[in-house]
Amino acid sequence: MKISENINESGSTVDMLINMGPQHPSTHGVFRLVLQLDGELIVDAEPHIGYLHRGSEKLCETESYSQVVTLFDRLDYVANLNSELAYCMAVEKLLELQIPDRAWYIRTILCELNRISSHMLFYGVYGLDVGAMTPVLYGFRERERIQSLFEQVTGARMMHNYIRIGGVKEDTPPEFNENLHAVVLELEKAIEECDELLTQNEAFLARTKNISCLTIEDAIDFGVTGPILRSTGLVEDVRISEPYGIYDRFDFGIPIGSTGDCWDRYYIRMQEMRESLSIIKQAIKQMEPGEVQAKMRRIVRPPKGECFVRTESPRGDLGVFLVSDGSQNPYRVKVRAPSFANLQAIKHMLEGVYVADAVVILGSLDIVLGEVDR
Amino acid sequence: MTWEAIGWYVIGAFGLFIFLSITVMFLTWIERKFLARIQQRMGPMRVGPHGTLQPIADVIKLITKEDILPSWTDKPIYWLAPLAIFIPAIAIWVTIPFSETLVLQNLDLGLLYIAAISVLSVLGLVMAGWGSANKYSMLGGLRAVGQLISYEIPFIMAILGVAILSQSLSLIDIVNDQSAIANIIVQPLGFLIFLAAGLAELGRTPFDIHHAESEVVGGPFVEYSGAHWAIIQLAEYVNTFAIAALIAILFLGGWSWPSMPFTGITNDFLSLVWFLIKIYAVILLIFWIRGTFPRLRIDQLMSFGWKVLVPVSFINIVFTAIIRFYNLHWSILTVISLISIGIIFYLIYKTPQKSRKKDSIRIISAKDAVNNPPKNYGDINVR
Amino acid sequence: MEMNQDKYSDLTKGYDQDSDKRGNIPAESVFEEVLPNVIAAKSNELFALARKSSLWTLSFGLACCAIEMMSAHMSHHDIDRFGIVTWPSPRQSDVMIVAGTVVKKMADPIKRLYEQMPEPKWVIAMGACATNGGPYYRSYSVVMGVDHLIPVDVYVPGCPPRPEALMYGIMELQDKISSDAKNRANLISKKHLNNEN
Amino acid sequence: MEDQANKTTALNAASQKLLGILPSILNQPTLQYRTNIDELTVNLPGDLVHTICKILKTHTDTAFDYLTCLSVVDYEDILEINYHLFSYTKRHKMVLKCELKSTDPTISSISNIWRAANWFEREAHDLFGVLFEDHPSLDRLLLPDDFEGNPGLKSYPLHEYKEW
Repeated sequence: MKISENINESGSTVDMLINMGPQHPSTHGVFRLVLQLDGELIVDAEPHIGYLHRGSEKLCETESYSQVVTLFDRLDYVANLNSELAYCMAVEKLLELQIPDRAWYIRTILCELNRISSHMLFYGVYGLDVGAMTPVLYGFRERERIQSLFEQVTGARMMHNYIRIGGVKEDTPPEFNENLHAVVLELEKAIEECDELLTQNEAFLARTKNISCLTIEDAIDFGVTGPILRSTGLVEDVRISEPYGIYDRFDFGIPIGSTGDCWDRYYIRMQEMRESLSIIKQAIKQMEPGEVQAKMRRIVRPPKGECFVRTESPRGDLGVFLVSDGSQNPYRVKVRAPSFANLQAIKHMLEGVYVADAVVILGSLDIVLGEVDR
Repeated sequence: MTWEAIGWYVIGAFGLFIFLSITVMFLTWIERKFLARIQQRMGPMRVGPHGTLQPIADVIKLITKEDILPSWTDKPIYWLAPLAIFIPAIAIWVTIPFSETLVLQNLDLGLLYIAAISVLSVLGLVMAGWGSANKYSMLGGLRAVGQLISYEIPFIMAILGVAILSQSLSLIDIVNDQSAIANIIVQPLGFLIFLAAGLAELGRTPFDIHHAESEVVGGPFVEYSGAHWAIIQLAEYVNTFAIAALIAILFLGGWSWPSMPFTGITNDFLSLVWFLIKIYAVILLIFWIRGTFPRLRIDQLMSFGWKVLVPVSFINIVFTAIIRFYNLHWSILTVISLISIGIIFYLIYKTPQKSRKKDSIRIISAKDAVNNPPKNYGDINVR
Repeated sequence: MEMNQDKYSDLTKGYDQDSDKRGNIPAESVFEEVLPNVIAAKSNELFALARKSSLWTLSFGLACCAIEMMSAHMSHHDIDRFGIVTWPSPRQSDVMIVAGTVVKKMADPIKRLYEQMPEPKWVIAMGACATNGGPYYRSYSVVMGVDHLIPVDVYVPGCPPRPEALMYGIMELQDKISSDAKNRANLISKKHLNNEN
Repeated sequence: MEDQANKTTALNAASQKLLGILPSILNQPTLQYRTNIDELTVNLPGDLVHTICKILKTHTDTAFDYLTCLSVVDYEDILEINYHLFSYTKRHKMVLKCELKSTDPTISSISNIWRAANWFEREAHDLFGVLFEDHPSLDRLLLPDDFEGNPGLKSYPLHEYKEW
């Protein structure tokens, strides 16, 4: 790999191939990007994934239905509860189960909290990507609060295994409401603080405004979902296009961008955190005591059949395709991972931008490699 | 020159080297503690009281670590690069005074010497970038060349502004000239230009483009390990200290402003302390900027340098020269500087291609959107 | 003891096969050749003291555990208190925290990263996956523990381990570094005596 | 799949409407339209997939602009490919199914209709060995290039757990 290879005999320059990853501080895990550079400009980019392919889908076929939840925890390891929810909803759809109200309220509150914690991670790591080192510490401070609340409810900081088929594992502890109130109040303040720290910073605006503007048509064609799709200006959210759970009982907003650039993607996530907080506040008011687990047999045996369920995870449209052959184990589980589809579009987004922008664009996609590679 | 004088120079140079090494080691500690303070952490705590021995541990560890020579490097260039970075960083201190007498050799053309030496460090960076034969190093080295050469111009122009005011290139004369009023009050514009250009010369946030961790993973130094890397890091902090000292001398009045009401040895000692306080204040400002600012992109950095800093530094010189030529009162220059600063900030704030408002994000009520699917893409037919 | 039978097990070839015999004592440093043996024995302990106080980790996250590793670096847990900072380049790092599942496609890069780190270097296997495959012990694409690829000094159990657990693992590593230096000092003085006799 | 038909169908209004107009749009008398829980399902022969997908995407009444998911299910002797489609403007959805013989799993690629299909097809090729004709670059996506076999198939063994 001599550099002189890059200069041919006539003295003119040729493009340089540069290998970002699998170990690179800003690839958010083990993702490899081969960039073809003309000076600082990217001519072509080739993403390579699979450095975290653990064969989860195949392993799901060997576990019983209730054990699969643990594997789903580890798919999207930033928003664990949202992935658990998608799987449990798929099994419940096959079983045609009615889930008690209180279970749905607990699920909704925890999933929205997890959405906030996921976006807080994005906020911090995005700060690192554009070169600011402080936001990540503020983002993780809030994550820590949410994680300790999760720990009180579910018993684990990250891999909860709390949302079960037919409801949730157990009712919330008695001090939950009080702690939740405290956390919501703190989060409200913290979101404003984070907003002030980064959003209007001159250098941040210069780095993110008008970078990688994605059109609606391209975004849809690539199967891009979630905040990135909404940043292009399409009114779309699985919670409104295919409402599930009890989301129809809440009055909340969907932030929609207009340009589809990196700043819009960033700020949509900031606004989503505020909307999630409003959902949580409404849910606290509406929640009433009651059962948290549907009446069902201990050993789950859904009837023969198949179903597809879409949910809105923090990264976009998380779908689960479940095929049952009537036995104790699922016959086939296919995860339609939002990051997987979002990452496809990166080749298109990276054409003709600067190397430094590649980092910013990749950061704005907010991928989780566990979900991309499965 | 007598042998005695040479002996004193050798002792002085050695003393300066020791002083700089120790100061710089503790600068790393100060940086870590200060950034930790900004980030609601504690920073190093366990190694020595409040982590004060942390830099010593770091240095011993780095020196005793294996020094890897990758097989594909251009060996002479690779080994010489740390020296080419380190020697200019130290050489600049020959003429930087700590007080009227505490200086290795006060040069009449001190500022010229400093401007000349500070360009040399570019050579070391590009040698490191090329010699490592690593593509990230190469990118970082080339970025460094572009960045440092461009920012030399506003750097020297800001120095010239001060030189015109004081009618001297000797640093001691410049400090003594400020005993009544410091240059930062006369020339706030010049101070800002020098601060920005100085940060770019140091490669510190928001101009840390050539060793950006999240893009080029440490830039020219990505392949260096052990003692060589320690030398490079030492040079970086020596440079930081030098720029802070230059700012204190050129704009904050060094040891002479505000003048001390003491005489004799007390005065000497207190003015030295006062000078060091000023230097550390500037350093903390640099660290503070590091803790809060994102990084610019290379083309934005260049256009900021050439389209903003260079013209503005010319304006600064022209007005300074006019004031000096017609012997007008210094406060006129202050007013002109402040007005130009205001205009620049307004222009940057109003950059047409960036809409600053947050209203590019609209919030759609979910209740309405459930029942109204968009007819066409981009339709927003609700709230 | 049956190890992974497939072809990826030969990735372990080419490693210091004597490390078992040496009992995990770090390789000789240049200073031992230069300094007199007695001083070298003492200086080794000083170096160990410095090394264990400034463990720079390679910023390298694989999977779920990486999030908890990041948490450990952040305000709440802040392992910068022990002098630990992350560094993006393997050339300047001392410790590699393998945080997450190692899959076969990642095996070669991990080995290469380890080789790029300068001596002395240490490895912490964080979490169940890096220790022995964890929940993916039956998977077709997962390496059953990173110790099939590179020598590991400290294993931190958990899925994922809490940041406190990682901190405890790091402290165990610090103990190991100083006790290794003491063992080495004994070894050197024995060698010294043997030479004299 | 008989017991599925007995289930209470819960097609939403948009999908009901789609069921009404779909036969006239596709104009293929041999096709069977079924409902599976809340989805409209159509079984296709392999050679029709590309044409029908093109119609479904471009026709203004169907407007399936979003390929949600492409998945493969291995039923030992046949490989079933599922295309889950959704329309953002009409908010209806449907599933296309196509059965391939596992001895010769070849089907035309739809990555020139929806670019989203590119990686989904590469993944299906990687894990199940399905060959997509006219795919721009049908390499391995998730597994290393020198990996042997298609681990998604039921016939591919998993490690047995050994106590030691």
